[in-house]
Amino acid sequence: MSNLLSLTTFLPILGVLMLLFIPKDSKSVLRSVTFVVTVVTFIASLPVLIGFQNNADFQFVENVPWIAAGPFAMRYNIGIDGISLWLVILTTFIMPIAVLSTWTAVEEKVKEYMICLLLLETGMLGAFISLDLFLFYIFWEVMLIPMYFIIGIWGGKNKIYAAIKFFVYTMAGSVLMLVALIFLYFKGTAAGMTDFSLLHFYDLRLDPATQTWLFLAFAFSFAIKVPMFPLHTWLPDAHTEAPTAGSVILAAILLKMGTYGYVRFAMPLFPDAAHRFTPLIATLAVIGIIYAALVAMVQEDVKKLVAYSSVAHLGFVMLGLFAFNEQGITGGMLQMLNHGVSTGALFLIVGFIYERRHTRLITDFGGLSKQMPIFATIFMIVTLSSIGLPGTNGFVGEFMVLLGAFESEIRWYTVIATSGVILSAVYMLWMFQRVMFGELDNPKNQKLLDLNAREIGIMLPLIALIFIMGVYPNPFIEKMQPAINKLIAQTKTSSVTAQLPVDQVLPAGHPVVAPAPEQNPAAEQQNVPAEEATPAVINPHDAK
Amino acid sequence: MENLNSYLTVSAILFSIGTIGVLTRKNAIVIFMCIELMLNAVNLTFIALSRYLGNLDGQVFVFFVMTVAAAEAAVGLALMIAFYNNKESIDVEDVNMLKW
Amino acid sequence: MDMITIPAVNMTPIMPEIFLSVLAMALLLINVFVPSGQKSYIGYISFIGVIAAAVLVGTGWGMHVESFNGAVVQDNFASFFKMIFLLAAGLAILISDQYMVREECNHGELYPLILFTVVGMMLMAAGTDLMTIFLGLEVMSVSLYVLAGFNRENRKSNEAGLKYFLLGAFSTGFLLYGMALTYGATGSTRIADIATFAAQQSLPSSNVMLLAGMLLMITGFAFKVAAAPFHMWTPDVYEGAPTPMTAFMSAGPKAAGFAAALRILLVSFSTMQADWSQLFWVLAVLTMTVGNITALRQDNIKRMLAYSSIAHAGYCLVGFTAGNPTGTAGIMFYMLSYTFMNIGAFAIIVLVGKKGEPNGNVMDFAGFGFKHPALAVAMSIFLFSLAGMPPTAGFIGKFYLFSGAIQKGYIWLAVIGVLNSAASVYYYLRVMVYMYMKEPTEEFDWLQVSAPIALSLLISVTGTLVLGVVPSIVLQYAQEAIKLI
Amino acid sequence: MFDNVWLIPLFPLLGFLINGLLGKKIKNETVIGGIGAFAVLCSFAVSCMTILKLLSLPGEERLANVKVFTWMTCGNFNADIAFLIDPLSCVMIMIVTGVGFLIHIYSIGYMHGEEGFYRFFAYLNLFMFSMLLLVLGNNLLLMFVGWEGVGLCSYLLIGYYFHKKSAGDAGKKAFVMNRVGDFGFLLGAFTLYWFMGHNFNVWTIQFTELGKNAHLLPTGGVVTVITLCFFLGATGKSAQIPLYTWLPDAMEGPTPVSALIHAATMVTAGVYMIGRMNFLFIRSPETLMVIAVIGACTALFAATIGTAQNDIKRVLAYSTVSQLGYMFLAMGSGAFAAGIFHLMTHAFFKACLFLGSGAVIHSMHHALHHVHSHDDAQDMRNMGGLKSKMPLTFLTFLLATIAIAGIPGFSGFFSKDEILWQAFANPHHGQLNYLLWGMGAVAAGLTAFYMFRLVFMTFFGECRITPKAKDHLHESPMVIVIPLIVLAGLSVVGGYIGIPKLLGDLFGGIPNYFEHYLEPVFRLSEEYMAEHAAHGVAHHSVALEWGLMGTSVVIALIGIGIAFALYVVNTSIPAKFTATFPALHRAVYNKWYIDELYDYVFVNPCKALGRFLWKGFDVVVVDGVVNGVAKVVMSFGGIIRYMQSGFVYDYSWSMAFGVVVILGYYLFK
Repeated sequence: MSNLLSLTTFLPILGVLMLLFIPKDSKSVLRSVTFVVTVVTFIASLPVLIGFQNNADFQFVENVPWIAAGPFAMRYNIGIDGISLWLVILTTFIMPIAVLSTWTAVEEKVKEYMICLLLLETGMLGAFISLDLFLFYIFWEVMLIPMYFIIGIWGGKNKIYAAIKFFVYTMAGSVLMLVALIFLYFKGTAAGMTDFSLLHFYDLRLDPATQTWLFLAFAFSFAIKVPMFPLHTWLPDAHTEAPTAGSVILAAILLKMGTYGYVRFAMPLFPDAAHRFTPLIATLAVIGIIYAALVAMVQEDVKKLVAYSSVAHLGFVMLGLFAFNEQGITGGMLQMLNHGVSTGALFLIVGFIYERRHTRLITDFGGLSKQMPIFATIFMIVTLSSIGLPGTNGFVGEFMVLLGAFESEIRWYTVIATSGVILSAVYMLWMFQRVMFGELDNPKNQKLLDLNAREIGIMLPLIALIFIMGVYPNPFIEKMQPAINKLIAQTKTSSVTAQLPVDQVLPAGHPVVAPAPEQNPAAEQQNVPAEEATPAVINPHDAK
Repeated sequence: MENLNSYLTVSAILFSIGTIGVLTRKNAIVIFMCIELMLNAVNLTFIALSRYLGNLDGQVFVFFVMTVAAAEAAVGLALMIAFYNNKESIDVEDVNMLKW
Repeated sequence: MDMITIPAVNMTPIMPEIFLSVLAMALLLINVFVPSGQKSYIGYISFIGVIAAAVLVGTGWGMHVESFNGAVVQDNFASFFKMIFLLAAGLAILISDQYMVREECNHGELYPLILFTVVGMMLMAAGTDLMTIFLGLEVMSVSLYVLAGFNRENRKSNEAGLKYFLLGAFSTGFLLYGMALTYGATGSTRIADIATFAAQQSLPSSNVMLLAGMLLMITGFAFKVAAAPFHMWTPDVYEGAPTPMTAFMSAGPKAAGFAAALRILLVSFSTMQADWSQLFWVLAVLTMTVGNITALRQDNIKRMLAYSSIAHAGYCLVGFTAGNPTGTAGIMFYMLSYTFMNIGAFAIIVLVGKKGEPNGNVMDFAGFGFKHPALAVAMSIFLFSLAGMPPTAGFIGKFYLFSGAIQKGYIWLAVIGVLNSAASVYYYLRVMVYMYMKEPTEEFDWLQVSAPIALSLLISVTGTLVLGVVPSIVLQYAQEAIKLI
Repeated sequence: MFDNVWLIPLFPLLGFLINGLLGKKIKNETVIGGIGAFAVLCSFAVSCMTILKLLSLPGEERLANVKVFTWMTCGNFNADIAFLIDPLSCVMIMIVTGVGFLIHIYSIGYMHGEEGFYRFFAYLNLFMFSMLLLVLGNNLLLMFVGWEGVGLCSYLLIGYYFHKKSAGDAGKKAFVMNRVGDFGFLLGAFTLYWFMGHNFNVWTIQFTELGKNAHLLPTGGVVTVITLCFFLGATGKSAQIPLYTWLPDAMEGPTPVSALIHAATMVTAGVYMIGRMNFLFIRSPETLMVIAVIGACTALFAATIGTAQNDIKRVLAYSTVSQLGYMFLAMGSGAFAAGIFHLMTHAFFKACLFLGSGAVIHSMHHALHHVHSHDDAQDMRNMGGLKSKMPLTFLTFLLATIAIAGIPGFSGFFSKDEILWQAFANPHHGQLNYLLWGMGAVAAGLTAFYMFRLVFMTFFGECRITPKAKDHLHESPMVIVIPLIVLAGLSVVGGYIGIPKLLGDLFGGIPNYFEHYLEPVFRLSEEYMAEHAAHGVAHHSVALEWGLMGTSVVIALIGIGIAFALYVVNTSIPAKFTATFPALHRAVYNKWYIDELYDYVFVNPCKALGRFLWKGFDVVVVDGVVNGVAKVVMSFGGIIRYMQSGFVYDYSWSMAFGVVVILGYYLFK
């Protein structure tokens, strides 16, 4: 089937339409239908995985005209390569789990909740498969809406603050990306491009100054989503307030949008700038790793602790990506998947005990191991995966990241980042100890029930993945390898150019991309007041 | 025609007087009168220019302005009456239910 | 003495105007004989009239006919805007009935007045002579003064009408003075002639009279589109006017203001673009910022949308500043989108309000989302569109507006614009917060959806979404339309 | 040849899976214990076959890499699941599976009736699996898997009694301390991989490949950094200064765990790792010196603490730390074979000691439990006179104690003496050698002292247990005693495979079999050392060697004599001593306050910093900025809002103002 990707992406929308016709009081029907829809989506995505050829090309491509007006031509251009393949699979894989996870936790407004989940799935899948920058931006923004409602409606005490913070924070970043996107497009048209197709932009050689500005805009937007220190403060709030499924999806997939954005857009589109800002990004990543670990250590709320651990983990991802070598980027990609699985699982676990006790304060627990042995075992495995114990998935990713980063120019950052492995053990195990070990002295905890079949069923696939990816990661690596090699080539060729003196690269007086006469913005600007002129972006020579 | 400048100056002064009136007076009717003054200043400009340029466009324009001003006056006074009916005042100091 | 020969006048360009005027006058007459409980029929007839006018406008698409010695023209630009006006009027008529009945001021004159307003706006869009434009503007304004104060028994409505009238007339003074000076500088009121004159000047901006004339006219239009610092009337008038009229005013007249300003500035003063785009740059930033920032602190939802409407004018001014096909087509597209989404939002406000609208605050929407899910979803769509979230019309509109600016090199303007747009999200979200995330304080049991409003909502939602997903269907027309001027 | 070597770790893994997943359902202790022990027995059998096969080969062919599958490949990085068979790994698997099997047997008896019996055996098997991976892994990464795996099992088993807070704390401490070491290990591995690859285009992490290419490496410099990093890893795992504090706390775990993990096997992983990468360590004299000094210091320092502890297991724990110090001293002196030899003998006698102490505790516990006394079953002050109650335990314990004390003829003597001699005679550290030897000798004396103190306090003298409980003390069941006997036997005879050359010559040229056996592993290094010896190969007279040997024996005997004097003859002296030097005793008793120091220097600042970053930076600064921007914007909204006064004239002023400004700007600009 040639339109397999579209099918996968829009199946959830079909599900939404079905849900609309189900009365809102038949909750179990609503849940079942949603679950079935997500499972079907997952099944629909499997042929993509199986049919995926191990090469660097985009596959399952669909490319039809969509909007064409004025200077713009947007296309419905989708496809996947080794980088997005796993993220798509991760998304379809996590969704049924997310739906199951709030089977009993969400009792009110079930219909709306399920609709939000399905819309969210479409948004996320769409963002991963878009090969048209404009289309990507649309999905990127669309994702916010259902997530906003999920946090805001079904969230905890402080849900409104968290939801608005989440939305406005992200929005503030992405609007700047929009400006950069448009600017990039006009750069492209000046070089003879006719649409927003990402593949064309890969070939566009921008001058370093332009790259710098564009990269900053993209990077800022993605950094908020990742989130990178110091733009991370929306995350603990959003996670803490969101219902379990929301947290799971947020951690497992939504945060990946940021890192994916770097891999897919910021790095290959602006390789010179990416290299130039590597020290900055690496610094922030390392600070994020250490900082988040330290802060996580002293958290009183389990969920917040896990949220901060996310920041640390994604710091590793960023570090790996900006190593610009195979191990680093592969490690980063693996770590993205790992984080999806293990942090998703952690949030599920937090959800389980929250559902039972309606508290997440560490001090309210203690000694649960005795009462809930199965839970304890699962929790332990996931914890270990999160701290990157060998044999679990977390290790493979973390190791590759550190190895790759160590081989690259950011060696010294890596040394500091490596100490993160100590801290992660500290905060995770300390939390685990306080929750699970010790005397079972709180009478409320003495009546807790162990996990039921549904909950075990949710966790089993995740646990299985934790081990599979830890013991035999090669299938995952093999599929993404060609795409990553291509990415490295894309970032490298340009950096070679960048090493030449700028004057050599640029014929005197002309930007690399020679603008058509009527579109030379510098010429049109002569009468514009100084404060609105933006020569630094427009003309590299002014920037110097 | 050196006189044109005099006409234009006069009308500019009239226009300014009208403007200042609008800015400073508190009675809605007086304000409206000041606006009428502004419009008539413009009319004067039109006429002078029309004469100076030797085409009739300006004069035709003035007719329209006068008509419109009349229509505006009708509507405006009606609105003031409606307001007066409810508030028993047409002082603009009292027209401040809607604010902030 | 020669016989006065009446020159053969081609009436086709103003057929819709004539049709609507005649219809409006006829309805005024008929109104006298319609018993007070039956005034809705006048509304229905008006609505049909609006559709008929739309058909008339539509059949003229693609033609270019000048008439009245170059005072009026029928071109795609005018037709596009006329469609927006008719849409605004149609939607406003649909939502008026239920509101006016509820507020007990369902006077028959309402609908003819709306039609007259449309006629005025159409003349503004079609006028190629300052005189025609002035006349259209005044026809529109005078009718609007009445519409704003239409609820005679309501003090807020009175006040709105009075304020609008006083300030509107005041601004007319400036506009008119500008026209006079322009006339003086160029010797003509024809737009084409002014353009010819300005083109002949080596440095047109050194002609003080011409420059002053242009600037004064800009201030006049700035008032109409509610650009800061000429925006002060907007919140008060929007808050006080009957809600359907607020909806109408926020969409139609603003579009008309842009139509006239676009034609004058792009045609007559195209050689002075460097001057006026500089001014518009400042106006755009001021307008966006003032509108958004003030809207953040509003509790009254109508007033909030009034400030938001100021902000939206600011976004359009960004496209205006660019003054290139992308930006100006963006304005046209945006005004159309805005008509859908804003009137849609006001329709919901009409529905939620009780008599006299004592519950016009954002807080009064608490829990609305789950009491009336369909309406709330519609409201959310409108709000997201206003906030510029894809996949709605509002996003595409903003995209084109800002693209125009970026294409022209006004990067920082675009940046300020998008940041404003991000800030605006907050107050739109706030409504949704109350709708979905707060416990209901009311049962909303008084709420009834009449067929006309349902229709208007259907049109608005469809328009907002369709324009968001497949904007090409309209954008290509806007592109064609902008080519002509 | 060695195709079935993967079975060795597989059996315990299967045992772990069966017990871990089904143990709760099985319930029957015999079956669970049987599965656990049998799995290890199978491994032991395969290990025996492996070593026999290995021995059948000529010396230079005793090396095999057995690949199971490719684990991960990425660019020039490749890691296999593959095993390395050579004399070193074979001796390790023999120790691990052999001692491990005995301890499994022992545990069946010891853990009888515990709530999480299946859990215990599952963990033990998992530990065996990890430990075997560690010693068999043919590359750095697989070794690291085992390295972390044993750390995890250690954590799980220390925290076995998880309802006790102290147990949980101890487990966490062990894991975190180990992680500090792992940090070093990782960095070392990264640097080594990058350095070799970047400079010599040898992109590998496989030990044999690295060894083959080690000649490319310079001496010192980067290699020092690499080896110091690895050594940091070793200090964590093997409880050396500065990361030793977790090991005494680790005694919170059940006693078999202490015997297996915290005495015989896991804690020696650091020594093994240095042995495995000897080709690297010899290329950095600086690191060797650091290792030797740290080893000697740890040996002495831990021994001092051991003299003042009253908890029977803690004494043994400090003893372990101290003995590990000896091993590192050997490694640091370049005497790799001696270090590994001591590793082996230590495994025998220390396992025996721990298991013996376990038997005592077990018995004490039952007795105290019987009379509902809450006295501490591990406190030696509650013991005494157990000799008659538990004769077999006493006997085995005594033999092991003699072995550790270094009395000639017992295994500990041979290995320890070899280390002390090498510390004295090695060509690396020049004058420092005398100091190293001196510290080692003093530590040997202290060892003899505290070990016999332990024996005397526990088995001799008055029985100090609550009189009522006395009658309930009795010898342990056979399942516990048999492993003790086997281990005691090994403690006695285990040393004879590595008789020092001096003694061997005396008895008619008996060769040092052990050293000879390990020669293929260390030959290259020894040749290298001979060439590069920093201070030249000193030639010491045979008389000197005899003299030193005699001295250390005398020191040990003095230690025993003092212990006898203080704890058998005149038991009031220790109390007097304590009274005379209260500060000293307190310091020693409180382990020189090292834990407190670490809390003060690392733990508390970290927590404080975390708290500050959270409440101070995250909430105040970052969110402060974010919310501050929002607030500023909002308050602007408030201000602008009030400009909207509602008065028409204000509005017209605004308009007029606009007009004037616009006109003014353009007309007068």
